[in-house]
Amino acid sequence: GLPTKEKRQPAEWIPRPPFLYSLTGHRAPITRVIFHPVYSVIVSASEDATIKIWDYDSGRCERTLKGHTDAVQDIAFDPQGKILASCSADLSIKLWDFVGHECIRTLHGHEHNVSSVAFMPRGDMLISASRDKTIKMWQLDTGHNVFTYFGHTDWVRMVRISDDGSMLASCSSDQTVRIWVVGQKGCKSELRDHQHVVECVAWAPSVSNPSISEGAALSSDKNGRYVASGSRDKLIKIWDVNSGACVITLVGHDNWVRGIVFHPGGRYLLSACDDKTLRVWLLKSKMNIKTLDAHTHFCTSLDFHPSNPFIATGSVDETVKVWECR
Amino acid sequence: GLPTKEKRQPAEWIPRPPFLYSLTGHRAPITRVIFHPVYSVIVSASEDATIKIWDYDSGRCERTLKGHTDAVQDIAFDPQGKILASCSADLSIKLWDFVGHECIRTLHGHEHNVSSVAFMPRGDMLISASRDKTIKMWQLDTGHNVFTYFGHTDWVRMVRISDDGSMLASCSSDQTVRIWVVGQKGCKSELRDHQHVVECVAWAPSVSNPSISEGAALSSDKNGRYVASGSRDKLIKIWDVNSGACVITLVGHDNWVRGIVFHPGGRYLLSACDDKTLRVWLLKSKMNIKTLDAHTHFCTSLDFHPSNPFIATGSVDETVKVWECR
Amino acid sequence: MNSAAIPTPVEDIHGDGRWMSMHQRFVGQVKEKEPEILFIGDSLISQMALTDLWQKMFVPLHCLNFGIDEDRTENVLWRISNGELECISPKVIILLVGTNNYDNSAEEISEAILAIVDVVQGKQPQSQLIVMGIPPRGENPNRVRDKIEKLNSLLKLKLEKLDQVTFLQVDTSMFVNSSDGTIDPSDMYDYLHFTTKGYQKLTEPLLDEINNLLMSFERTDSMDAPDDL
Amino acid sequence: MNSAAIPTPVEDIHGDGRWMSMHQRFVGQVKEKEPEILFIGDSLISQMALTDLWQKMFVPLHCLNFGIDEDRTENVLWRISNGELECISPKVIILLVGTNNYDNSAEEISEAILAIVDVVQGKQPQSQLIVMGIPPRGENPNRVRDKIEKLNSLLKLKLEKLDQVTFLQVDTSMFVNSSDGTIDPSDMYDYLHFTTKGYQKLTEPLLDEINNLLMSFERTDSMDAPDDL
Repeated sequence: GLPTKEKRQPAEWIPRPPFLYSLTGHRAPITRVIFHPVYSVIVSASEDATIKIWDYDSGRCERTLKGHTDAVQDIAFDPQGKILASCSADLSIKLWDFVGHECIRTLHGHEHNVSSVAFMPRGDMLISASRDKTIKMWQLDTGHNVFTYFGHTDWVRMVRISDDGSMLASCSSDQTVRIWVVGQKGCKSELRDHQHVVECVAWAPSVSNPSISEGAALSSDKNGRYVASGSRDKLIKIWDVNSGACVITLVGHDNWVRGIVFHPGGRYLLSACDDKTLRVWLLKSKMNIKTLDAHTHFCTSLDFHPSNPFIATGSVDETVKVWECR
Repeated sequence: GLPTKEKRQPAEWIPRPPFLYSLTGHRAPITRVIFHPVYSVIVSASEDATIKIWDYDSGRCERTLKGHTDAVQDIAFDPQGKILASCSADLSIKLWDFVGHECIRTLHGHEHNVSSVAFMPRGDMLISASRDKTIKMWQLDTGHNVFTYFGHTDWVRMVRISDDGSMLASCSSDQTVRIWVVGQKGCKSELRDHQHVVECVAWAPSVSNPSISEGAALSSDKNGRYVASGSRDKLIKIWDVNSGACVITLVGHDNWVRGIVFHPGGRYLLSACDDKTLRVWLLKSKMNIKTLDAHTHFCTSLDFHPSNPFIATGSVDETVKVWECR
Repeated sequence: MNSAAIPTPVEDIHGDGRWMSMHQRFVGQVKEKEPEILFIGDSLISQMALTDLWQKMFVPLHCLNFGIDEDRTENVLWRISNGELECISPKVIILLVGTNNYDNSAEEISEAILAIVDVVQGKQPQSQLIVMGIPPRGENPNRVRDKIEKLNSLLKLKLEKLDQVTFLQVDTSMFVNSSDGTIDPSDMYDYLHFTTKGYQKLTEPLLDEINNLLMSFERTDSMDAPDDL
Repeated sequence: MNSAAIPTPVEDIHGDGRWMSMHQRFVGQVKEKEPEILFIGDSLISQMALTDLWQKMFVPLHCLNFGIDEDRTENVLWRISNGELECISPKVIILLVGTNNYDNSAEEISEAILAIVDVVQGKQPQSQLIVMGIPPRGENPNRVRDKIEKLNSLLKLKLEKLDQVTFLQVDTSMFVNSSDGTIDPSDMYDYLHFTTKGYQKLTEPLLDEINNLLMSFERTDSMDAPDDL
């Protein structure tokens, strides 16, 4: 007869309970979790002002990076995974040599909490976003703030760079998502539809385009560029970057949406939320097809492994959890 | 093929979760629950000083008997179920007409909390036990205390009458179980083996004798008389009334044993305990064959329906639960 | 001079600085956190945060709890005038204070609460304020209950004229036995502070009111032009 | 004259009689209940009964909790001398009091606690007494902590000579950060009273000690001739 489980393709692999690991050690809420681009390593940032490096094969904390003097808000790897950038409520951005685990540079310039940090694909520039309402671009070899993007009228919560490094997407407490052309003053588009603070943004990989077009009931566009956003209004929206329109709204979360990530296979979007769940959304149908009770408190962050079927989630419950997709 | 459940005989029917009813209304711990000898009615006594009558077909409280001014400790029906006796920490014993629900007589005489009350099989006498260390016999038509049994050296918790009305079994905070011949001064036997207050006693029906003999590895005795006791030492003991020896000890409860009752089929004994469970013991093997998580707090009392397969339990959680045996 | 209405910090009679530590912790929190709901008051507020009910019903709403045991109206007035209402922008603020002002009259306490309301509205003009009526106390009827009833009547009168303020009366029949006037320790374990069961009764109407007010924010958000708020 | 050691009821400054209501409730309870374990002291004892941990770990042991918020040594001394130790016959009695005696010296408080131990042993000669060390308080190192340390040292010294008394030292390193000497609000929400997490840490060694003492009762029961006890 038929086997009880169909053979699923990797593009269909979604996280399923129970979790593989629960990594404990942080002494305050986790703000961000990310996978290393190469090694089986997870890095977490926390309100306890530290950054922890976890080997998720063993479930052990390998190292704790100390140096920030207030909550660490975001962390990012350069494309080779040699440098880790972190930004903090202490107003600074730190660069860490990931081999020696030393802080190699501290960048100052923002006038308030720095919430988000990301590397340009060429690895020579860093972008940061802050409660001071600006987005700054930094040259890594000199440490100079070479450009500042003005436009948001309130705290910029997150900034993310498109895969080709030509555009930025940012989101803010001013309830907008903005698209910027790198190096150009003034934002290219102001995407306004959320009713509350927008917490997170993510660029859709091109492999997601067919699903997004279908979900949006639009004809498929090879040159389509889409960005997703998650908000305290409990909604996730997907925007057409070229037209500026909101083409899909995902409804189902019960509290502030804190993190979103596109599935590398292109069919799904995954989200982390203050309703303590990790949810999987099928883009072509806009349906929430799976809900995992991921944590015992607000779920603040999630990340997808670049090549292996693992997801990491971080929470106010002070744990990082690793989930297997199958 | 074979049906999944063997056809069990009534003698094998034991209580199984979930409960049929949870009867709520008392505003303090339940001290005792009993079935009416004839009607499908349960009566409960409580520390809230009231007695409630429940129709367990409907799950409704039919009536509340008020009159006692302190916790009601025990209740008993006369053999026809026309009169209900209750005893209380207010030092009195009350007799209630079960048809009109009126208190027809109040008996005074004990000098402390009256813990237990039982009718003689002929229905003309009542026996009571008290914290004043005595057991009293009362003539119902006059209300006179016609006999007092002295011997226990501490609070007498419970007194129960043998089926033929010839003997009493009592248990006490003095850690003994005592057997008395009705009308004779001084106890016939002092059964001493428990290491703590003995909370409850029950006479074994003769139908239990074969199982008890087997469990005790004794030759079967047609004239055997056995009594069971439950204690704060977490044990249930079965005693040979003739020899005074403890022949079976049932081990497994995790807290004070508050109530015991023999299964009418003869094979089992059931117990209620402060470990919140209702347990079923197979007498011939002395094994605890079933444990029900009956309540959310101490389980203080249980009773078996005289002819139908139902059990009632009462608890400090202020509920009475009805369980079906199958 | 109404001492209940003069902002006054708590004197550190023990010498361990706990009250000031808590005040400073709260001042630090308003710089970092983004609560939608703020609770402020005495131990009736602070002890609410120790219950499962708080975890289940209030934490998901993104709350901050600025209750301090034994605070009197003048202490709360001092705290909110010295940093505890800066930076944040909550939608709903809940106030419960007054039971510890044993040596002020009902009139004085009501004036002090009005003074608190005034400061709150000055610093947080966007928020909806819920002033909770003082619950009854003591096992049996007593003169403090009488004073509390009088205080609650005064509050009802004075607050109903104000915009963006709701006076949430405590339904005393929930706690005071109608036949003998007693309060049951199963609701208030020391005839003042609530058990979990007591808090369930107290917070049910509170949660309804909070949800009402939050919904009115959502309606306003949808109706406003984007640049309003 | 050591005021800490003179039995004194609490003055009813509010006028709602709560302290006396609680004392009378306890006096009523000893007439009806049969606890194996009795807790007596201040709010560090009374608030323990509000936790899930109490329900799970202590209730099954058949406990009574005679803690009253703000009680000083002289108040506990009064209560146990006026009915709260009659009728019952617990196996273990746990005492935690002293932190509220802010205006008595460490020496005076230790004398008062010895006086309490004396009354308890007189009225409850069969029971094992656990005297808990006073926990630290205040966010940062302060003079009260120094006094508490001194008090605990005195108690250790004075109590070790006594039979049937165990002095249960608080391991301050459980609560005081070794690098900066701070107490974390996740253990003590107001730098004095415990959260559930703080109580878990505090009560773990206490439960071990209670279980040890209860087992020694069981061994004694088995060894004694039936008429002893």
